Amino acid sequence: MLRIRVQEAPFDIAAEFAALAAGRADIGGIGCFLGTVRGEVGGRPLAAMTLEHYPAMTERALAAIAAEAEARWALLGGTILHRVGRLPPGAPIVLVLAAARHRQAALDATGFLIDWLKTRAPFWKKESFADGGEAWVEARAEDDAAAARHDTTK
Amino acid sequence: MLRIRVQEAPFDIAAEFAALAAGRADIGGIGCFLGTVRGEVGGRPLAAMTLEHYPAMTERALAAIAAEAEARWALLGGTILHRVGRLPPGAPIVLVLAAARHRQAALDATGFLIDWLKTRAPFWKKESFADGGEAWVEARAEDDAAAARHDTTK
Amino acid sequence: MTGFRVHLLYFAWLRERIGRGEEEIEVPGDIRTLGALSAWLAARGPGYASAFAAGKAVRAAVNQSFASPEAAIGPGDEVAFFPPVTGG
Amino acid sequence: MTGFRVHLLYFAWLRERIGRGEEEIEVPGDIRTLGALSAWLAARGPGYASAFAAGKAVRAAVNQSFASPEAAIGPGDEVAFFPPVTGG
Repeated sequence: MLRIRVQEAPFDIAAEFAALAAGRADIGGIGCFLGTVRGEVGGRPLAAMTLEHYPAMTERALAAIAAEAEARWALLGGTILHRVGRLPPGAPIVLVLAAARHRQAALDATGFLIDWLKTRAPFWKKESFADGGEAWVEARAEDDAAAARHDTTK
Repeated sequence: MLRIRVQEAPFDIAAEFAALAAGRADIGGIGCFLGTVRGEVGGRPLAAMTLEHYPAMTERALAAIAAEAEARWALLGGTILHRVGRLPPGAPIVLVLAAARHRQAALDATGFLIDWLKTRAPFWKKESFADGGEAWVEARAEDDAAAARHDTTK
Repeated sequence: MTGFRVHLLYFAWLRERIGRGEEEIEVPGDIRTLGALSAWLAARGPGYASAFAAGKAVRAAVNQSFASPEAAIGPGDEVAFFPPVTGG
Repeated sequence: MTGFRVHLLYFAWLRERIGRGEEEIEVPGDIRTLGALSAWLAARGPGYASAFAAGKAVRAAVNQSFASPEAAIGPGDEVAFFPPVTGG
């Protein structure tokens, strides 16, 4: 089972790695992706990024994404951790970990989890600029393409 | 410039992530791979894994691998950290980090760094089994195939 | 046909345009699909019209699962409208 | 032809079979390539023979760069022999 959490608080990366590996020695590799708030968008300085989500659906969506990853790869554990609320530039937003016996499964599952999370979990980002302006982030066609890639491989 | 280190001591994953992100807010994502010592090989319990290397060449080889990754992707930083010496089951062996504006570059560079490191850096692993036996790990054809993949793409 | 009640949720800029995040609403009995519900909601006022004018850029979920305009809706359903997701 | 000196390094099971990790050695002047050096070393004794018997499974570096059997070697070179690498 993958560990899934949505929270406002920052997370402790080392603790998440340790929790995954605790009490077991069958893991050969852990793939990881950490997403952070960039400080500017097209050269326009950002004051904060606000993450909104649909709690009842998020839980189901993340569980489904995790189950799909476990069906595709022989994972020995994994973690999906997503923050919500108002986050300053540089702040971590999302952490994905995937542990497996061999590195290829760990890395492939990591890429899959973040791609699907970007396109299939009900989170929305709003940019608050330093100049006072605000804008909802628009979905990127590249994200859909990245997620769709996993439909054809395997 | 990627940070490169070879050491006997354990490493602090959170500190490595923090060092990469320190004082900058242009990073959108950090890809990561952590390799660890498995506790058994084909069901035979392992007492330890001993890592040997060729110091003068390791430095050059890792620098060349890092330079190649920087030539291929617009990295905003990265880390290659490899341990040597005698390591117990569960111990971290290698940590690779790659930071970029967008996740795909971060994840692709992470995969590239670990694939090339496995096949082009002068490290050798020896398994010490719980039953007293010892064996040098043999190179895996899959590792060569994984590394060669990067020759054809891009 | 008798109407029925649904629980509606709005997120991101749909929430801002409509001016609320959720509501319990009675819809006419001839509303059978998500598409029909969207069209009916769009006619409820300027905020709704502005939110649903975007057309294809609006996504929806019925009972916490992504759903297409042809999806059936019925009494007691939880229906959410939102822009394409941008998490991660 | 006069001989010349090279610095040799052995790693992993080559080191164990040869019984040492490095040595400074004088090689005959007609040894011009890595392949010729391997063949000459293999004839130096049972440890060397056992190490180099593996043939293709032995890899090498000249002056800290991977090199093929055709690679030229000369005075003062640092030449290392080892099995295929298994780090990471």
